[in-house]
Amino acid sequence: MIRKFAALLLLAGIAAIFMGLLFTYEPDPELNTTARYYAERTAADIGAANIVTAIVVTYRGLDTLGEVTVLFLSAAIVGLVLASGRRKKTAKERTVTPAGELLATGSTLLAPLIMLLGVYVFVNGHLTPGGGFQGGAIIASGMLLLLLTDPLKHFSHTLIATVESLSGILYVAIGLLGIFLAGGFLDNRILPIGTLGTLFSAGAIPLIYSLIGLKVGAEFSSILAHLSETEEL
Amino acid sequence: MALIAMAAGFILILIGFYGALTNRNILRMIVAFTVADTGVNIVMVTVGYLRDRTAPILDNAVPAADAAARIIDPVPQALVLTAIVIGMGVTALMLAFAYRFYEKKRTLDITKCTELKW
Amino acid sequence: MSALFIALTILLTVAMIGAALVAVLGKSMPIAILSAGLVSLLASVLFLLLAAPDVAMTEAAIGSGLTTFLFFFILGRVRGGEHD
Amino acid sequence: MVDILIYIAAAVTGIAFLFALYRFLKGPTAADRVVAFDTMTLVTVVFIVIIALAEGRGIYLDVAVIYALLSFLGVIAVARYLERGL
Repeated sequence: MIRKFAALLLLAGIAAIFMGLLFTYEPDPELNTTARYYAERTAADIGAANIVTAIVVTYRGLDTLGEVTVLFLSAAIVGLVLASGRRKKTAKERTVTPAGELLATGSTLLAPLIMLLGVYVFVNGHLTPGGGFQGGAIIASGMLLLLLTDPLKHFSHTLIATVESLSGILYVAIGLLGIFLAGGFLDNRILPIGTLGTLFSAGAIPLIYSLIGLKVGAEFSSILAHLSETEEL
Repeated sequence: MALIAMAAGFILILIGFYGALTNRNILRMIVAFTVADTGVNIVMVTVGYLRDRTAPILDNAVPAADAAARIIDPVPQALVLTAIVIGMGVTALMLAFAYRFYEKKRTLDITKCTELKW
Repeated sequence: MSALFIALTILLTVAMIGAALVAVLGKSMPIAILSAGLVSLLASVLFLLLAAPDVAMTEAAIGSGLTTFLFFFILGRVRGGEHD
Repeated sequence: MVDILIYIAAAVTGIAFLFALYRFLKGPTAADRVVAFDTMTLVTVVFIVIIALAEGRGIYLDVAVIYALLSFLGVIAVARYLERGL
């Protein structure tokens, strides 16, 4: 009881701070300086129609590299935590209810389409909403559908690790290429910018975002594969 | 509209904290944490919203010439984009630890974890 | 259209808070996980109302599918110890 | 004319959403809530299309496509859990 009371007291304090923030909040009437710079210069400098993509991939590209690294670390630690308890083969074989015919047939039909949609989303990241992170999550959702149909399915860890490290290395290599051929690390102008709104525009952004998409998809898939290989307790 | 959404975000954060503080079941704490996570993301997106403006994507509806007068602030969106992905990674990590905890203790009750008590 | 958006925001807000309360206070564990999925589902529409389609797409792809699945996976593994 | 149509569509969809929400919050069994969740995902896709129409940004429809294609995964996950297949 005292625990609940203390929690409520703490929450009352946080709620008071939030009330102060909420009632003194005044929306800006205009964009601030940074945002106006991005809004005015993106079309000419980067050539990407989606300004969020331009910020994520180019203006703040270094942050994205760090973010992908954090995601890689979390996937690796999930593998480490779950693998250190892996038993010997004496544990009894898991038995699961097999999937119904609807799910089995539907997933074989739908999983490739979902993965294709993921590829579409990250290739068109500079034109439409979406990009590497969304596309990677959609690819992992396709793997998830296969896993839902047959929870005992084994994905090849070698393939996942190869895709992941290859795309990571290529991502950094393209970033380094920017130092020599263009303005700096992860500059997208190593390829021609092209006309705004076409698929082959915005320099290296489609290439970089595709690599990010593959890397994120491989990381999520490795989390799913590690979790699916745990045993029932 | 932005104020309503911001209030919703703050209330979600409070509900999530309450759940994480009062529950003993470790899985329920993680669920409450994801609710609070969503609330934080909503508040951050709301800060970048400006009245009567539209999404920062240039097309026929928003030509590049008058973009600065028509679009909302894109920087918080880029921030939240990565925050959601990291949040999913953190949730997976917490779930892996919950699994290991159950494997060791055969319970999900966090108060049974007494190694550091003295 | 502004009145429509405000009405939609209020509707989503009420539904989100109700689902969050079920997620935190409800008795059954699967329902709590499903409610957390519902919160993130409705949050994604709210993101779209706040003119953030990129964020809405991320939340749609990650929040309702992958996270819910991870929770149910672990819950299925520890099913024996489900007494709370 | 188109505005009135959008308002009518939003009202009808909102009523459907309220019914599903009531069943989700009250629903006595887990199956009730799962079906209510599934209904709400469908209604949500309609909300997204209405927002895209009202704002006049056809680009928002991409989100609706992603949603329609992925939102059923959560329902399948809980269904497989309930039949002990996960």
